[in-house]
Amino acid sequence: MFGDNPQAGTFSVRVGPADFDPGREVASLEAKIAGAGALVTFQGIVRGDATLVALEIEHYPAMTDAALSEIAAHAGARWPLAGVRIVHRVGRLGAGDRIMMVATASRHRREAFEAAEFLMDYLKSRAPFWKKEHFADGTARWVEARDEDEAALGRWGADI
Amino acid sequence: MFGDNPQAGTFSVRVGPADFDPGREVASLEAKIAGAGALVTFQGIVRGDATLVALEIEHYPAMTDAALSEIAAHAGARWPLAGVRIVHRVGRLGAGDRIMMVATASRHRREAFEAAEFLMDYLKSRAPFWKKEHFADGTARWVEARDEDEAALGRWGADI
Amino acid sequence: MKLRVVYFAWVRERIGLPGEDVETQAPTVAGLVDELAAREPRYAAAFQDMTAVRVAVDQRLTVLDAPLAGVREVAFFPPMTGG
Amino acid sequence: MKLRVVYFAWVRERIGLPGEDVETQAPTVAGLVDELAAREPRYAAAFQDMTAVRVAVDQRLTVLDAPLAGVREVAFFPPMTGG
Repeated sequence: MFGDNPQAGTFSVRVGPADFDPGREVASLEAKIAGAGALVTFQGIVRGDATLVALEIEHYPAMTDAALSEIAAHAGARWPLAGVRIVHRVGRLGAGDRIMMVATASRHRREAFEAAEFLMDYLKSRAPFWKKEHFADGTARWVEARDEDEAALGRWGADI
Repeated sequence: MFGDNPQAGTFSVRVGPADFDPGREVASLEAKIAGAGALVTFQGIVRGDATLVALEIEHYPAMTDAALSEIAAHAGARWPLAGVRIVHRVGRLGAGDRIMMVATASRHRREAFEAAEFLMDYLKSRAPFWKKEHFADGTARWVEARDEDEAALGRWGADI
Repeated sequence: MKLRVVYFAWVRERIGLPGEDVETQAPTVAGLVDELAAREPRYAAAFQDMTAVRVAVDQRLTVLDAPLAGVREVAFFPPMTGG
Repeated sequence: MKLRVVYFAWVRERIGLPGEDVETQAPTVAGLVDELAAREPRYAAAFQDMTAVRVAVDQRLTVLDAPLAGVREVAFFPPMTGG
């Protein structure tokens, strides 16, 4: 379902509880993408909400890295990318905390933008993460997948 | 041609010869966008090329800030953005140097991605910057506007 | 054959454990689901609406008719909500 | 009336200066271009293909028929190449 990544660029995936430094991630990618003129990042942040006390992220450790690497490789097979980086946190986060980021580097901006959106669309619906919201009144609720997230995959025209 | 920005978010524009730190720009925006869950950045970098010794960027100082602010305000009128940042360098740059960045913050990822692409499309063709390439053999050439950059504006459906 | 079966998110919470070894002769994932659902109400509750449950076999997303021959691990979980 | 006229990129290079004060009675930007192009070959060279030249009046992009009444600064430059 995913092709091998034919790129010589740098592709990396990291999953864990620790916070990350978006600036350091970008600087490290910049250093490895000579020739690329465009670098796009997306960063997901826990939305501030008076009633939310924590966002808990569960994952499937045996599967997560492979699923993310496969999504990155698929993007690399589709666009001429000099680099891809995916960082995703797991565990208990608070409002305003960073959740994850993706970065894509390419020669032209359109490719870098499209690849970043592709990564996000697949990561939302095809990587084994689940979010649970904990509220101030002691209740908790598993975040439900949104129909529009599943629908977003449709525009990439692949059934994976 | 552009509407006022109806957002309470933080919009800022900066133009000058100094390099910038993408991580610091993102951190500064993160600190001001409580409620936003999505942050997209685009960074333009001088493409590495064995024959290119410098990229010179000229601008129209009396117009640049106003043009960029107007483009940012237009994005803010079109998408519910918690923040927009535009940084653009001028002067003489070398291969691998940062040229510019835009950052957009919004509640949902699609809005942040679209707004960042919109900013880039307008910035390419409607902000008063001109690039000149200087080559190792002593020749120099003004970068020509690409038809596809002008065409890219069409997808936003506005004639500005 | 003996399989490792693992559960995540509300599937895990409803069944009340993160995973278990299961002895089964079911030819497909769907057959395994039927066997599990028949065990106890907590399994039946987890598997009552299979349109809300996703399946991975040996860490790859797959469908309910996927065969179990040669499989080592089956995972059940709700639609994913990463990013 | 007296206007400030400024030039950028190859328009500036062809004309050989970044800007100048111009006394004109031209009613529109197009009229001003005709007056300038008639001055000397370097102006004619800069304005020979107006499809390759963009115009701003008082720091706003506009078109060649834009009127000059009340205007303080007119800028001529090639299509922009920022980003």
